[in-house]
Amino acid sequence: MIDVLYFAWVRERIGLPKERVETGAATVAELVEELKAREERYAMAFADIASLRVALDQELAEFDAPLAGVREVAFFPPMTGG
Amino acid sequence: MIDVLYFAWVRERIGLPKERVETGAATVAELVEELKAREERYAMAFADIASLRVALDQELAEFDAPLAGVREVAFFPPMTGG
Amino acid sequence: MRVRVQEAAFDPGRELAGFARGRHDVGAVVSFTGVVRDTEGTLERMEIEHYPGMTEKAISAIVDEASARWSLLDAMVIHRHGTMAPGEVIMMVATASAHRAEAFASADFLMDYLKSRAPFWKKERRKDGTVWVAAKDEDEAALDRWSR
Amino acid sequence: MRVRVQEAAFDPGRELAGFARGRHDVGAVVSFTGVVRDTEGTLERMEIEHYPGMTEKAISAIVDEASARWSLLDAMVIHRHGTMAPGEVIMMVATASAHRAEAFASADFLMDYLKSRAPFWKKERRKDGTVWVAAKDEDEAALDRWSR
Repeated sequence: MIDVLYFAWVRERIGLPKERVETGAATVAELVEELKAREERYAMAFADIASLRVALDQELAEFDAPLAGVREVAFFPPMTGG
Repeated sequence: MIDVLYFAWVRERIGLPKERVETGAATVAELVEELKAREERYAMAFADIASLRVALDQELAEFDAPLAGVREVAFFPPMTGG
Repeated sequence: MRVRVQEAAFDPGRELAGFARGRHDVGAVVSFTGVVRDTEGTLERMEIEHYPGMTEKAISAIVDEASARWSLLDAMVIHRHGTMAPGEVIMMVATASAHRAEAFASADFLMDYLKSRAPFWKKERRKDGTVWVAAKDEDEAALDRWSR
Repeated sequence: MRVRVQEAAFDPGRELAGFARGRHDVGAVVSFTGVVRDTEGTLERMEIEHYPGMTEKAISAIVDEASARWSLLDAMVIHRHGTMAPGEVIMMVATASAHRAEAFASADFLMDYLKSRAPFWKKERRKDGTVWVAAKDEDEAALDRWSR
């Protein structure tokens, strides 16, 4: 079980800020494929992976990063702070 | 007649902040030569012209600038503001 | 070094007044203040979402990186989230060092990284609709200035 | 645009609080504060001499040059003369613009030029004697950054 968080328009498209996911995915990319297969709203949110960022346990990561030992995955658009 | 002003260590070496000078000098450099010829303290203050700056009527200028029409000449070391 | 992420408004003047004062080793203080801009007069509200937990960690890591690059005597980052009106202060950065070049460079660096690497997202509520602010290519490109 | 040359102490926090506020076109404010530094603990007093009349003109010309180079929405320079103790504020610069890059560059530019082109001279009264602060080659070299 892994906590999956969504922010900004990713959260709006999927329709919730956080969920617990049962997954056997080895990498972030595999998790994304599992989520896209679920429902149209997930497919829409993850349609253009290049426009998304991911954090593993609150550290920025790449989509090919392994999920082993990770407790929290977050998906969001490029940040616009400052 | 021209007002000549001195600042910082130039003022200290010459021993006064301002004086009125009767001069026929055509350029700043000629005025400097006239002043150096006056007394030892002037010769000391103007010994190294490269370490001095000059302003004509409150605008930075070069030592070969003409004095025609100038009312106020100021000599000082490189500025250290900020 | 101080990092604050908060919903409440704050006064940059008061923060600057209390920053790195009374020290005899500080010669230069640089501050940056970011303000909700509305040049066209069409913005009603700015909403800023963030990622609690990661936000503080990410900002602290950016401040640590700045401290590793320059002789920072002190640094401060305050960033708001929630809803703000045009003209309101969004965030502030301040750096203190012995000399001006380090204070300028480190504040500039902090801003570039906060812009693109701290988990904040801006949404504009405009008269004609609501839009998530898109990250700019130039903001990502600005980070290249600091690669060594 | 505001230029003040004064003997009296001032509070940079209060000045920043009153600078470019309540405007909807300003997105970025950068401030620089210069402080009397005494890292070795040997400085008793800093004395700053200036050239009344020329000082204000020179600073205004530098601010005008910055306004010609960047889209400055507001700028402020306050510079003290007279006697100051270690830790006291010497001077302050602030710039306001739509975007951060312009606010940073213009404040940086103003500082480089104020340092070497405004008629101020610093004298340090130290425990072991009195010395006029010498201009640094690096300060003159810093001006080359802005030649276009």
